[in-house]
Amino acid sequence: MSSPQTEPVYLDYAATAPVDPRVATAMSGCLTRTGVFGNPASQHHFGRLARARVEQARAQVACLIGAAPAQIIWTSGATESNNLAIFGTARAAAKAGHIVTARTEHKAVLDPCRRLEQEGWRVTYLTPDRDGIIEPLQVHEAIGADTVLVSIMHANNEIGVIQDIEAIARVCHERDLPLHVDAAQSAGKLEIDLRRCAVDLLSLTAHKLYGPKGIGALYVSPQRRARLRPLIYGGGHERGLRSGTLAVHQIVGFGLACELCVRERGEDAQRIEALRMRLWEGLRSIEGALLNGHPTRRVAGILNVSFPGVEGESLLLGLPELALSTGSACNSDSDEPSYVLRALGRDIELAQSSLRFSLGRFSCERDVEVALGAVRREVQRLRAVAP
Amino acid sequence: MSSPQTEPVYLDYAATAPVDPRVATAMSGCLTRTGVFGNPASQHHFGRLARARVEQARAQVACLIGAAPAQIIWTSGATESNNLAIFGTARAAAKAGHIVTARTEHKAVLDPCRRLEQEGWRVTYLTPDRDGIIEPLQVHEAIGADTVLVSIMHANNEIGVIQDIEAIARVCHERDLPLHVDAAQSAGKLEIDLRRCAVDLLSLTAHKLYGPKGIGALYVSPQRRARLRPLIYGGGHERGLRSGTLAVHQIVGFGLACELCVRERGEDAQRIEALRMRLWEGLRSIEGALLNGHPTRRVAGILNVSFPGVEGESLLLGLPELALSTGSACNSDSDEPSYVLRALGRDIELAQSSLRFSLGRFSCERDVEVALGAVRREVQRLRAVAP
Amino acid sequence: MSRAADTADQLAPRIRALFSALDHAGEFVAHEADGAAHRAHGEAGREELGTRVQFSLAIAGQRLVGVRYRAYGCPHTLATCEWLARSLEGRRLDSLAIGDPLEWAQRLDVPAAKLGRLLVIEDALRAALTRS
Amino acid sequence: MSRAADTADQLAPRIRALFSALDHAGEFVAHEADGAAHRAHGEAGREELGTRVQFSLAIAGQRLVGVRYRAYGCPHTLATCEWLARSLEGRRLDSLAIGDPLEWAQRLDVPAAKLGRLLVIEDALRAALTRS
Ligand SMILES: Cc1ncc(COP(=O)(O)O)c(C=O)c1O
Ligand SMILES: Cc1ncc(COP(=O)(O)O)c(C=O)c1O
Repeated sequence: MSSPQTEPVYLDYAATAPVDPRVATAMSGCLTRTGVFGNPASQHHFGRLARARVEQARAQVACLIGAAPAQIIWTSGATESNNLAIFGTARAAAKAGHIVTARTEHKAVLDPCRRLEQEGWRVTYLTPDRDGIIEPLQVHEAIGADTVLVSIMHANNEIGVIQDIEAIARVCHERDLPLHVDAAQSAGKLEIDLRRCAVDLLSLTAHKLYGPKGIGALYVSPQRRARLRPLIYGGGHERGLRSGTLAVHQIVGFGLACELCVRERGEDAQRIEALRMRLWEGLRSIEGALLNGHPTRRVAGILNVSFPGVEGESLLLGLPELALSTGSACNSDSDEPSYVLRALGRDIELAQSSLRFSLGRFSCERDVEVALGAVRREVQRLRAVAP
Repeated sequence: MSSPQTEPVYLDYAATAPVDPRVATAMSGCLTRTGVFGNPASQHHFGRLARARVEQARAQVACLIGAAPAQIIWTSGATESNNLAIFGTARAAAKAGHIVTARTEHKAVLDPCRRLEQEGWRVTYLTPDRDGIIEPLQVHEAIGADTVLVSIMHANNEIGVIQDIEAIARVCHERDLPLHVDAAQSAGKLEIDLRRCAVDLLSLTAHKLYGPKGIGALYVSPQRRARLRPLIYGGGHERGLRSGTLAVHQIVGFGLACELCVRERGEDAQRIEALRMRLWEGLRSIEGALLNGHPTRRVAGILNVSFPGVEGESLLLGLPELALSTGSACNSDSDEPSYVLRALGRDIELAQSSLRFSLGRFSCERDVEVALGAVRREVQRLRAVAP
Repeated sequence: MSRAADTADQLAPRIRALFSALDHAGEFVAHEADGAAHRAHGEAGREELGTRVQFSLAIAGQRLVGVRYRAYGCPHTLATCEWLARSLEGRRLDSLAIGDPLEWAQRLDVPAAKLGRLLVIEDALRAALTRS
Repeated sequence: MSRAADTADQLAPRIRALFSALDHAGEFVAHEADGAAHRAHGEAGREELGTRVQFSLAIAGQRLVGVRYRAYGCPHTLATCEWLARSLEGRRLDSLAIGDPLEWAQRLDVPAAKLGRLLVIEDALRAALTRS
């Protein structure tokens, strides 16, 4: 274990990404008196300028996913988007029904589902295969007469595995059921074209794609619009689906971040994928190292590896030169190891011995080399200490 | 009518205030790789730095209102705070009950109340006196056996009138009822000391006090915490009351904005009050000009005046050198004149002939002179046109 | 107050231009339309309902030699009154086609929500024409 | 993954320091504690439950001349093992008071949520002591 002389290497892009400097510049132009500071709801000069920026950003976000601008509803992030999609659909239903989702979803999907269970709803939590994949057939088989919504994420935040949303959308479409997709980890990284894919609700957040924290969006298909109950009322902004003053600088930052992704996604993904492969090549030489999640159906930036015989929290603490997350998440609230890895059938020990490395736009070769050196050293040290 | 050669004079601080440059600087230090960009939920170096900033800001916001940091829950703004306070209290109740509020509240209070009415709740909308004041006795008399919540705003956003929250809090306290206060327009402008005032829930928003749009807070008293149902689930941030990644730059900006208000509120208020008095002295010389709202129980920055015989939307359009709002809000959604002025007993014509001037930290003498000249000119022109 | 509506965005430049030059508002002043055989007035609407309009016509022979109006109302109302006054002045009564609010709205880009106001204008104008 | 918990914040400097120098981890190596009359081992816990601890004691006369441990567990677990080893080494068995997990937690600033893990350490240590 060594102390960091400089800042640790950032390997936690899946938790949050730094804002792209170009985005930060655009945002800072929408704050003070010398910038676009108006309330987009105001009818005067300053309001109009702000509104124009908001609508430009709406088009940028829409373009990223092949949607129309009018289908984008601003929210405070993917957590709110997921809540709006799930509660919004459920509360518009005449009575408690059934929801199909997966055990590997983010808490921002699972927790609303749990809340609905307390209100009398039935929820099916599908178990993925050992690689983290949910088969479309599983969705098909889980759908019942009272099913009201299917919610399956696009890319998983812990293991990076990509679900076949197009196929799942077809299954839902056949049964005339709305599909909600949490695309927080995939948007800006994978191609999403809603013109070719019958998704009804799709959650986005800016801070995973080099935009600011605290702003997101929910895509709502024209068919769903009238059948979604708002979470937040008061003034009727966003066609009545989400009231509250629009945060212009946030929206502008989100919009530009999306546009940059459209332009640079290809290059970014290639470079990041190469770094991730290099990292995995190095890590797999550590005895027992085990890749979590499907080997190829994954986003470029996320690598989740278990190191048997090494406890994750200690491993993390022994890597002060790296900033990353562990699946053990041994914390004061809960001693449970990652529920995602457990859902893949990993035993508790493997689940609690995992590290999530996540790379992004600003990652470089040196980051990978530092990570490899540090992990090798600390796994060895802790294994030497273990019984 | 003249065209603006330069930017219009901003007289719409009640709609939104420009961010203080000091706040903007602090915010921009929390965005890119060179700043505090981490996710406050992360356990590594970058997460800890972010968490420290969030907690510092929590203390700054708490300090503004005489609360303890642990009593501050971050939200996306006062709209969400109001929704969380009202739905959060209502949905935690065993069955539909009764809420006491006022006709002059913001839509972010009224719309949630209307929604609850659709769910079987009873809501009493108190009518203020001609000056916009709600008497504590009215609240007392409206409270019934099934009353669950009283929600009364501190300063009104259209007319600037201040309610006697301390007295209303005593009424609620006697009946052991929680009081929610929408303080969006008063925080940072009036003294609020929750140590001396039995308020249970209090809504704040940053963008009315020179902080950024899209961030706010709900103060929750220790007694209410356990009895509030969250609106947004997913990860259990903010002690389970509001999940979602915390927007560090937003929170830091909000915190600093509060601290600046604590330091500069006295000076600001005095200066702004003097400007408002000067403005009113000038406007009252226009024949028939009528002040809306109590003459003295008002925040420094808001002045609402009716100009009989002049239609508000036309008046606004004829004032391109000014950026302000009208109570007529004649728009495509609704042709109704201001419901707030109507609640004060103003007839429709007076209500639709009103202008809201709102001044703030960056307002100056010249702004007032420009406003006076423009309003005099345009009232005269439109009166000459009127039947 | 600041609602999500976009009135100002929707204001066509034409409406702005007319609104800023309400040249035909007011009464006929001394010697204006002096040769007119007679005058006719018509009015409609109420301030409390948001719109009130009066038209004064000066007629000579079968010709509208002068059109004046007074109006209380939104910018679209004022602009439409001005536009009508300009277009009708000088026209012959026997071949006069004033059109209708829908047509005006199309020509001037008045949003559908404001049609009710144009109906008030039509009422006032027709009342004046009936008496002319 | 990134939950709201603050483990890293709560980590006392003492814990960090101990964790980064687990000098007493491992076995007695050649000549270490050579004069010891006998050795005693104790263990407790299971990897699947997050914590497993083994203690090895070297006893000479009535004295603990050497303390070694092996541990799989969180940083608090490893640090507490190291701290115990350091404090017990050299002590006389007849006057030995090892304290209890609550006391250790207080001394080392271990959060309450981790008490369960310290119980595993106690079990392992007592098991070894019983056999010594
Ligand atoms: C898959 C997924 N969904 C939802 C969220 C929550 O989004 P936000 O941080 O915008 O609330 C995250 C990240 O935290 C995520 O990774
Ligand atoms: C009194 C009052 N309450 C609530 C709000 C809504 O706050 P926000 O803009 O933060 O959603 C406003 C301003 O818009 C307000 O003036």
